[in-house]
Amino acid sequence: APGSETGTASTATASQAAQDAGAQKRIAFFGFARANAFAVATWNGIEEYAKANNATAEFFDPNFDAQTQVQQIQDAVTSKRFDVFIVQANDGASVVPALRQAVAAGITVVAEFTPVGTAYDTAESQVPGVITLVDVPADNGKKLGELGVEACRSKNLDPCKVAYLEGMKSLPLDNARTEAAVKALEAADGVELASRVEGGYTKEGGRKAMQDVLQAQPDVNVVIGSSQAIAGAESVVKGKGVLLIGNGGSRQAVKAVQEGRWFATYYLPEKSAGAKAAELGLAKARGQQVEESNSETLLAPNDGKGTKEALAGVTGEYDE
Amino acid sequence: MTATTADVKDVKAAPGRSARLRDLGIVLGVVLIIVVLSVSTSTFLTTGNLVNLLDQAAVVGLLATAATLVIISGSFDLSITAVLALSAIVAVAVTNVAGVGPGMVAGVLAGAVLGMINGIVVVRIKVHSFIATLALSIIYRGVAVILTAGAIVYPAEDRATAFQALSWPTVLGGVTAASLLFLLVVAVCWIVLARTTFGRRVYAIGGNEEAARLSGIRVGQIKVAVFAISGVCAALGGLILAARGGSAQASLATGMEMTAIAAAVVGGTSVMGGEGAIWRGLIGVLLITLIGNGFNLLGWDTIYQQVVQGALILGAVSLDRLLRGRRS
Amino acid sequence: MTATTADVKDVKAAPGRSARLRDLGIVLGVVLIIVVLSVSTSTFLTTGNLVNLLDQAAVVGLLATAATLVIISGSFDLSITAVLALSAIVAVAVTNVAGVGPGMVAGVLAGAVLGMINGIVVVRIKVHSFIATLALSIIYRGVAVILTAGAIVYPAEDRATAFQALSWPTVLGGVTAASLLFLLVVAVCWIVLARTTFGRRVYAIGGNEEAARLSGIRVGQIKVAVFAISGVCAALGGLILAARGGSAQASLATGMEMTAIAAAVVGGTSVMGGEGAIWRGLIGVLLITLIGNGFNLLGWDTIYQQVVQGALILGAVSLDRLLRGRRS
Amino acid sequence: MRIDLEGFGKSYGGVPVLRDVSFTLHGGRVHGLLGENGAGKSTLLKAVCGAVAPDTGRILLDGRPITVGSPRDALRHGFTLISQELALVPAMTVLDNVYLGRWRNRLGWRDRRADRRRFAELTERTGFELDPSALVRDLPIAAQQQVEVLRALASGASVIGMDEPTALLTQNETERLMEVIRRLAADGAAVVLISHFLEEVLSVCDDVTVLRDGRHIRTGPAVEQTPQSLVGDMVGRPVELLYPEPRPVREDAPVLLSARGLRRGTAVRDVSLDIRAGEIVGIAGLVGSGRSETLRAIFGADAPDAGVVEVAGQAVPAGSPARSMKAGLAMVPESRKDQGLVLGRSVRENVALASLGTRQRAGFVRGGAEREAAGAMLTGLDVRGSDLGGPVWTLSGGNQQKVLFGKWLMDRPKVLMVDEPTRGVDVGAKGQIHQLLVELAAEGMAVLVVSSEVEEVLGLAHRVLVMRHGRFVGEFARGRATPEQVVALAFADTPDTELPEENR
Ligand SMILES: Nc1ncnc2c1ncn2[C@@H]1O[C@H](COP(=O)(O)OP(=O)(O)OP(=O)(O)O)[C@@H](O)[C@H]1O
Ligand SMILES: Nc1ncnc2c1ncn2[C@@H]1O[C@H](COP(=O)(O)OP(=O)(O)OP(=O)(O)O)[C@@H](O)[C@H]1O
Ligand SMILES: O[C@@H]1[C@H](O)[C@H](O)CO[C@H]1O
Ligand SMILES: [Mg+2]
Ligand SMILES: [Mg+2]
Repeated sequence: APGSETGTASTATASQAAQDAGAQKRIAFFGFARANAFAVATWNGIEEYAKANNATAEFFDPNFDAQTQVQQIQDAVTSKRFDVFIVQANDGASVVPALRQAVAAGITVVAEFTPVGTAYDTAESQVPGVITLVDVPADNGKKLGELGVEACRSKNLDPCKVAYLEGMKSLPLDNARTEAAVKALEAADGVELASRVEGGYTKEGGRKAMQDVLQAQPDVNVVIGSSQAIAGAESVVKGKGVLLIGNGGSRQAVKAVQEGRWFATYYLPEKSAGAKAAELGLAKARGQQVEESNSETLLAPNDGKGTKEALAGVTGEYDE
Repeated sequence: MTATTADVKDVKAAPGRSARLRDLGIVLGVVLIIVVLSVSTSTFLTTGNLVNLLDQAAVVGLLATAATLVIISGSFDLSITAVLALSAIVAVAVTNVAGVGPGMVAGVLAGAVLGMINGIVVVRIKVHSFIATLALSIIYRGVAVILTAGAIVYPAEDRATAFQALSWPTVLGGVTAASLLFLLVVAVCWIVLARTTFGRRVYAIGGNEEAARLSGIRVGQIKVAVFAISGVCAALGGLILAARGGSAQASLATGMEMTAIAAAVVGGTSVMGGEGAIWRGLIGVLLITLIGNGFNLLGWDTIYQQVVQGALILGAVSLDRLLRGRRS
Repeated sequence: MTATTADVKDVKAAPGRSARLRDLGIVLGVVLIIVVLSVSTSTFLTTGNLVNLLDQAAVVGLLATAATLVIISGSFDLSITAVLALSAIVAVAVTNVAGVGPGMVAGVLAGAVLGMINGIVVVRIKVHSFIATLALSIIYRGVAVILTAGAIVYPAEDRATAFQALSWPTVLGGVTAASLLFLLVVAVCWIVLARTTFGRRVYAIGGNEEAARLSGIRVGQIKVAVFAISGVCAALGGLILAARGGSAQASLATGMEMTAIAAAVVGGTSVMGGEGAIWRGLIGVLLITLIGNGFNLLGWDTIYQQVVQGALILGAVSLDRLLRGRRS
Repeated sequence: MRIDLEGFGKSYGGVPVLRDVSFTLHGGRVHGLLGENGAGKSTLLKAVCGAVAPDTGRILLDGRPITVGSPRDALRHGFTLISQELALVPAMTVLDNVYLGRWRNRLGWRDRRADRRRFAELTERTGFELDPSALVRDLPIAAQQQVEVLRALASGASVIGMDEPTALLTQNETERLMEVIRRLAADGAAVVLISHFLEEVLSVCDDVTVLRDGRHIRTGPAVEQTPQSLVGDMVGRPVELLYPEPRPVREDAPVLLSARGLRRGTAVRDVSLDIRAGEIVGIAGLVGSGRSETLRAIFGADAPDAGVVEVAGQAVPAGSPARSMKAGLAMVPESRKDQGLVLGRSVRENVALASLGTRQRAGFVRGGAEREAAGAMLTGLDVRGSDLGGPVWTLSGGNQQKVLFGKWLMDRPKVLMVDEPTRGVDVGAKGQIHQLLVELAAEGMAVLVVSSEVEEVLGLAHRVLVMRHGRFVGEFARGRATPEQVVALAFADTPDTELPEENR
């Protein structure tokens, strides 16, 4: 069966890697899209780290398309031009076979941000040989839920009405996150999940969703959603005393928390994460031992729960 | 000679009125949904919600207007959202150099120019508009990525507030400036299409391009003009989105062109060209916006949203079809 | 003035042959790209890469085959990727209950049934296929979300390996089973369209539905059959994707329908219906896959990728257009 | 005004269809342009009016060369064309079509009222009665033809090309058009008239030009010509111009087609008829009298509201052309472009389309058999022009008509209904089609002919039914009626007391 040859291939690579440790390495970065500030932040981290560490890097742009990304990974294996792959998967399940090919070809693979495979509740590597540096969606959701509860408590609201703006209903990753968030919210006493609507990943989507939520639930207390959606929602709830919680660590989100406009945001230093992924990949490619499974929250203050205190002195690492 | 006349007369017994009424099948569908929502929620028929609805409809509405116009002329414009994104980026860039006013003008001009490029490629190279505008939209998005290096671009701090003027509520009951702009553009396009000879030419070209050409209509020029108008509508949509977000980026409004085209067609504009109306595109937008709005207000489990959404669209279109009756 | 005119004509080549050759403009474009890639990279013309190319083309290729068939019949099918996703989910579900074999069969049947539903709605309610299949695709995706509760579904542990059989390389030089399936389906559709009475009827309906009907062709039945075949092609694409990923989900292949339709049209199949060929769809897929592949192999700065991609598509289609000449 | 056409040449795919054609038109005169199907008449007229680009050729207007690169250019010089294949916008009204692209406007605003006024004057002048607000696609094809004529007149052009404008008109409309043409010429215009009705040409034209195989054969005054001499020039040999005599129907011939109480809307009000094996029945009537609708209802192209159809004693299920065909019915529809041909497909595919089932093995088309059968049919009908593999739209109008006709003879039906079977077909080929219809009847087929050419109906049929307001109002046995009598009956303006109220 495919994948069984992985073991031999990676030992062969290890010895070869040991040989040319210190030689220049080439990194391929498979990001969400070139037109995505988040992915560009990851890219900037990777590129900077590579420059400083005798390596080159290239950005493959699938423009958000999962299948295109698979092809790019396959073709990059074929082209034999790379030693390290950093994969920010548009769809964690689709890229698995291509990553198996890459591992088999002796390429060091780092899964960045999106878990690669079909389990969204673990940072464990789901593809043998792939190093992870991921944001575990279930943990992410749980922390969003916990932040929601904290928000309620901060104002002693009881009952406390929370609206959750989901990402996209058709994406399993989003659903795993939503499920965990909802669980955390419902577990808390006095917290009521008053509304669940699709908010998506654009200001436009968030704005629209917020307008409708307010019509149905004029007395909503807390709103949670992607940082983009929350930015869109903000203009709608201005002056209504609603507590906002974003999911994402953009400069704008961090600043909003610091200025007290938002209650909190789930913060990950994405540029640093890019650099860390490059570090992990290059180290392994140069024959060093590295930790196989890593959660991105390790890089963040307060495990990613970006409240005002936790984010003191932090600036976000990308714009949105 | 009278016999022929009689034939004509007795056969054509007053079809006008009933045909008009039957044309309104889709309107009936929308009215039905409005009634249901008004009865089943206390929130639907509030000024606040109606103002929201209009605001939500503004950008898709502009794009649907563009789509309707182009489809009536017998073409497709799949590049509208790429034009939207690129124009918004141009507007931000020029705002930073020369101020908000010039920035807005530059955005609109960019839309017009990109639209004209679409038109010229379709007319000159005679590539079918479907594929030409698809390829061009890839190019436009690519240019947008190059211009912004994939990042989000913002107007300078001191111009940010003025740049967002389109997103402000106005004295007219809190209706946003964006909504007013949208209504204005729709009114202009509607009148142009329904009342001017330019509008007639557009219908003629969409209905039978060869007949139009043989009658001395400058088919090429009209088509380029139609694509240019489409580009301007898209650019205005881009200005609104950029004003709302206070920024622009290459991926702005990705995929929204299909919603816009769907709205145009749902409203009853024929994909074959030569038939349809701006108000039909509006009805389509209203229908789609209403369904989303209603779902959110009703608080139904969102897991059923898509199924219900699809079914309502299909239902409304079928109703329209049944009332209008078939033609051989 | 007498002699000169006559001479001009006699010089021209025989019509039949040159017309055929002119039809191959798009092929020329593809061949050009292949030559450039072979010369400028050492990796393009390797077995490994060609095997990959074929594998990459398999799913879009199946969808483009479906799109070509439906477009030739004068309709559009925007639901192919929704059908793909839903069929894949059905395949996984049935695999878990009854085994891999029944699962695969169920997936294909699901595709056929969904396709027939498309066809029946188009034929019976007479809603234009563009909007009917768009609405139905929203419904299908919605059903997929409901069936999976929005999560990823997998075949049970002990059936997982067998379920992935389609993604395995075969003895034929490592070409994957998926690639072979794709080639087989294409061959069958090609022959059916080009050689059977069914194919003839499909062309006739796409070219002039009324004339076809008056010639005794059962237009409704043929249309339903065409949509059913489209559904089967989509389902097979779904089985391949599910096999590769070892799982299925509601968002599978989102947006790929536009790539497939673009491929069909880029290849030279007329969106107006009644003209085109399966091989044209293939050429379109090849062109689009090649451009991506070439870019990935050459290692150009990907920031220019979209611009170049769009330009190459436009270029190839223009070449085709220029060589084929226009038709009044 | 004098228009010299010099050295017009055009070829398609290397095959010349016009070879160095030169002659002169004069203002104030009507110029007939004659030739067999495919001779190049339409191509020449289109080239002159900017609709196609000729390979060679130039136009001198009063001695000065003018450039005509597009229809728009042509219009600017006062040239306009009524094209053979109607070029109208189906989804627009009659008014919009008549003034297509030349609508009255004030600063760009459409002035519909002014156009309506102009339209009223125009119909006054021509006597064509058309509802200006009717959609063109709802009109029968003859009325559409009138719209084309009105459009040409509305352009105010001084050089008007008319490509078979009367092919679809009934006798009295044709006469009206001839008056209009004479008046145009009297007002100084140069009119070019293409027609296959030689009498008509001789009656209205001052000069005639004959083309053969794309070559100019002769130009001269019409008075020096007779139908026989013209045909000789066109075909290159003398041709018989008489209708063939149908063989008498046998006493014991069974009824093959029987319709009882057919009704459909207001177009077909109560139609019953019987046709026996070997019998040719003709239907005459005015435009819109319901002849085509009757045929369509019998064939199942439209589902009738009431009534039954039987073929050879077997009831035919209503509303399905496929089932009607199975029962042995065939119908050649009146509009080859909309209802008849798949223009983008090859000649062979089109001829084979209605009989695919008879040349297949396990669903596969038997290519050899098809090529042979199609080839034989097309040779028999004398279809000329392009190879069988070329798209049918590249054929000349008359040759397209023959393809359409051939399609329905590939499977011998029991009952053949033909709607305007010789529309646009040249004299020679028309004779062949007439001969064919008579032979088919002699072999036992039942034939129903609808034609706007009263002579054709009278010349072919054993029995002629006259239709008015969706009903048969009279019947003439062969040889018992003159064209004038038929037309009088079709016209008779008796108050129709049975008309239901709502249709008044
Ligand atoms: N676009 C085209 N492509 C190829 N061949 C063409 C094209 N247009 C016309 N032809 C050919 O040119 C020849 C002349 O056609 P044309 O239409 O001028 O004939 P015509 O004299 O008007 O005949 P008819 O009396 O049947 O109308 C025909 O053989 C026809 O097949
Ligand atoms: N001048 C006209 N304007 C509008 N509608 C007309 C006119 N004449 C006829 N009709 C329509 O035509 C239908 C009957 O026409 P049909 O085609 O059966 O007539 P026909 O006798 O075959 O005439 P034609 O010679 O035009 O084919 C009627 O239903 C009516 O709608
Ligand atoms: O909010 C984040 C990002 O901003 C990114 O665009 C994708 O994943 C989301 O969770
Ligand atoms: Mg002709
Ligand atoms: Mg008729």
